[in-house]
This record gives sequence, C-alpha cells and structure tokens, in this order.
Amino acid sequence: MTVRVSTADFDISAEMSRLTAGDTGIGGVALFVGKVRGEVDGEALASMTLEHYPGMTEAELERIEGEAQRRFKLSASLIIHRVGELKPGDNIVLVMTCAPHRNDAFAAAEFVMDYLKTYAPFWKKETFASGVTRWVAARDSDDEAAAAWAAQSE
Amino acid sequence: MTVRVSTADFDISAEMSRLTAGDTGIGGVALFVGKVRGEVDGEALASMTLEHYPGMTEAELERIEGEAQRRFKLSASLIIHRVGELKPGDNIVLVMTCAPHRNDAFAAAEFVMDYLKTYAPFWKKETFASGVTRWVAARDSDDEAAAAWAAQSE
Amino acid sequence: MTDISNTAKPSADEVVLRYFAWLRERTGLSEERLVLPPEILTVGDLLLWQSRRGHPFDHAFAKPEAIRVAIDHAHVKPGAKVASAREIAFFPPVTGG
Amino acid sequence: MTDISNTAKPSADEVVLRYFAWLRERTGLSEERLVLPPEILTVGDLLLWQSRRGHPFDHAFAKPEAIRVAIDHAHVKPGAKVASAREIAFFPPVTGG
Repeated sequence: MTVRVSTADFDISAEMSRLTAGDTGIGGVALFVGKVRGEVDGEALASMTLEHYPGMTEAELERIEGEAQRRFKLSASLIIHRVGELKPGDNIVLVMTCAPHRNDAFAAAEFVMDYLKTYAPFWKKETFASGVTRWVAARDSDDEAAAAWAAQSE
Repeated sequence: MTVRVSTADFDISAEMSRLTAGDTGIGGVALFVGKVRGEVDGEALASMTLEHYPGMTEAELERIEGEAQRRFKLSASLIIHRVGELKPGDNIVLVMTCAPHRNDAFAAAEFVMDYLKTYAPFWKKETFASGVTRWVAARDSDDEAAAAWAAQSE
Repeated sequence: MTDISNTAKPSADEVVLRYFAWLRERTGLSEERLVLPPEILTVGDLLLWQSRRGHPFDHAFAKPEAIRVAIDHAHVKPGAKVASAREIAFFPPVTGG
Repeated sequence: MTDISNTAKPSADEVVLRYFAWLRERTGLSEERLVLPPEILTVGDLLLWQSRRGHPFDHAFAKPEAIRVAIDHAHVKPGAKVASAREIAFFPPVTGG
C-alpha cells in the first residue's frame, strides 16, 4: 500500500513487478493511467502544470487508499501522482489495485480515481500554445462520481 | 486495435507506449492484467495450461474488441492472451483500453474482460502440486456479468 | 450445371469436427473429417448423434448440456442448422481470462 | 498552572494560513502566519473576514462559494470551528487525476 508524489515519470511494468512480487494470491491487477491531452476544447495545449499541497496530498491519498481497502478485498495498491510541468502525452497519474478477483481490482481502481479527483489537493494549470494560461475548473461530474460511492456505502 | 495470442509474456510499458504513441487525444488508459494464482481452494497449484481454438480465438477477440468500440468512445485498444503452460504469478491476459475520458476506458476494459471470460475459446487445465490435474469449470458469475452487459444494450 | 457442380466437388459434404479441452481428451481426437448422416439437421441432432456413436464418443457426449458448439468459428445454439458448416467444434464452457 | 502555560506559549494562538492555485496567485502569498481576531469562530467567519480584509484579499475571496478550506490537512466545511487549528489552507476545488 503505497502513495507517491513525484515530478518523475513512472515505469508501469516495474511498479507492477514490485507491487505483485511474491504474492501469488493476486488473480487480477487493474490499472489506470491518466494522461495530458493535447487539446482542450479544440485549443492546442503547450503544457500543463500541476501544483499540490505537500503533506495534505499524501494524507488524502492514504485516506483514499485506506477507504478502498476497507470497501474492497485488495491484496495491494499503489497511487502515483506527478506534479510540476507536463507536456501533452505525458502521464499524470497511476492507480494500480491488486486483488484475488478482478471485480474488486476494477472497482477499487475506479473508486480511487473518483475520490482522488474530488479530494486529493492537486490543481492543474493549462498553458496554451497561444500563451494563454488558465486554471482548470473542477467538473461537477467528478463530485457526482464520488457522491455516488458515498451513497453506496450508506 | 489489436488482438494477440502468444506463449510469451508481455511488457505492459512497451505495449502502452506502442498503443498510445502519437495520439494526444487519449486522456485515460485502463488496463487489466489477469494472473495465475498459487492456490485453488487451498490446494497448491504447480502450473496452469491454457488451450485455445486457433482461428476462432482471434475472431472472437476481434468481435469483442469491435463491440467495445461500438459501445464506448475509445481511441485504441489491445487484448493479449497467453496460451501454453504458465506458473503461479505468471501473467495470463492483458486488456488495455485508451479513451479521451476515463469512464469509457474503465467501462470498456471491464466489458472486454467480462465478454472474454464468457465467449473467447480458452480453456484452463490446472496441475496441482499433488500431481492431480483438473480442467477449470466455468463460473456462472462470468456468464451473468456478460448477460448484464447484453441487457444494458437492449 | 447443377449435376456437374455436384460431381466436381466430392468433398462438398465433408465437415471437419474439432474437439477441445476435456472433449479432446475424452474423444482422443483433435479433429476428424467426415460426411454427416443426412438426418442431422441441427446442432442438437449432432450432439445426440455423437452421444449414440459408441466408444469413446458416448462417454464424451454423455452430458450434452455441458458442451458448447461453434460453427465456422462462431458460437451457435442447439437449434442452429449444420447444413452449410465447414468446421464444427465441440468444447466445454470457456474459462479464459 | 494555567497562567504559566498561557504566558509560556506566546505563539499558541498563531495559525498558518496557506494559499494554493489561483488563491495563491491572487493573494500573492503562499502562506502567512498570524493570530486570528477572536470573533472568528468558524471557517465561514474566516472566509467572510478574508473578503473584508482589503486588497488583494477582497478580490481573492470575493466568491467564497468557489473556495475550499482544509484545517490541518483535512477538508472541512464552512461550519467547522477554527479554534484548535494550526494550519488553515484555502484553495479552489481540486482538479487532479
């Protein structure tokens, strides 16, 4: 069970080898990789800068990971989130959930992503090819996804 | 859009680089890796042998991938399934779905796995540490998962 | 024209039967090539015929409800017609993934 | 004992305020350390106080409904008490992932 905030990219194969090593109780691993897109509403993006709240970020990611472990039967999990300046096509986030059965792995990965988007203190600033910069606005659909999980647990 | 049947293991990082290269419209990649577990109902497994129906396997995987593309907004997808003799901890299957948005990527990966487990002509034979061999029986829950998707599309 | 076509293709009625997993083991066959008796119209007929075909098929096909069938690489149900099939495969429910 | 404790810790009432994303840009501050006026009991009070604090805080806090608050690294709602807070952070809704 690991969370990491890093300016460096991640190696998915290496992370998976590390996370699953020696545990043959794992039957399925679900992963999600979020990437920087090259266009926003048809406008070419030059870069995306990710700011975060050191200390709180790790606390929130650990809280989210712990909540995923409480809800699903997991063998291991990993959250890596990058910060700093990223380019189109760059990886932003990696969520990896290992479980005896695939349904738990899938559900936990989706749960972590929904909660991360609603609670983890990261902020994206877009710099467009035109030179214009803009802080990304939160999407209501992310809050709704997290709210749906909260309702399920009641 | 690729399907592959192989005795060799796969390199997830390399496959993801290949699948996403040059497409900055991709915002999320969902992956699932199925692995050989070391125990079945408390009995130690020595190996698992996967048989398939060459020709039909590729046809079914392509059909499933095409159905996923029809149902979800995908940028690219990949299915690799191994055959032959595998050991506990070995990878069995890789499903990778790339999409502009994460919900499509997740849903497509789950859809492909549910359908693959119900329709793709693979058969697993377990060899236990005791020397006993046994063909794995299909689980009703896999058929039910596929049936739930079928009901959704009506 | 019709007569010539029929005589020019003597193997037109032959079908390849394929067996996988425990059906392959129990029949002792990966595949065989034969002409089906004309009274076999559907997959259900074929499964019944297999179960009455004698050793080792009687054993392999004793529980037809546990057997799945594909015609020319596509899953079919017991009601499917076998008339135009080139390859018919028999196997247990799939267990990949 | 109580008197000694109070005088021995002159910084006990100080709180660190932190600002992120466009709140950091608009306030021109990453963080500041201060003693909050005693009439500020809740996060809601604090947001109102910020909006009346003059330039550049009036601009940064003009729309308090667009601002999220964390106390000591945990998300809180406007009704949360600020009394025991050591660090209070202000930021827009998060946009990671």
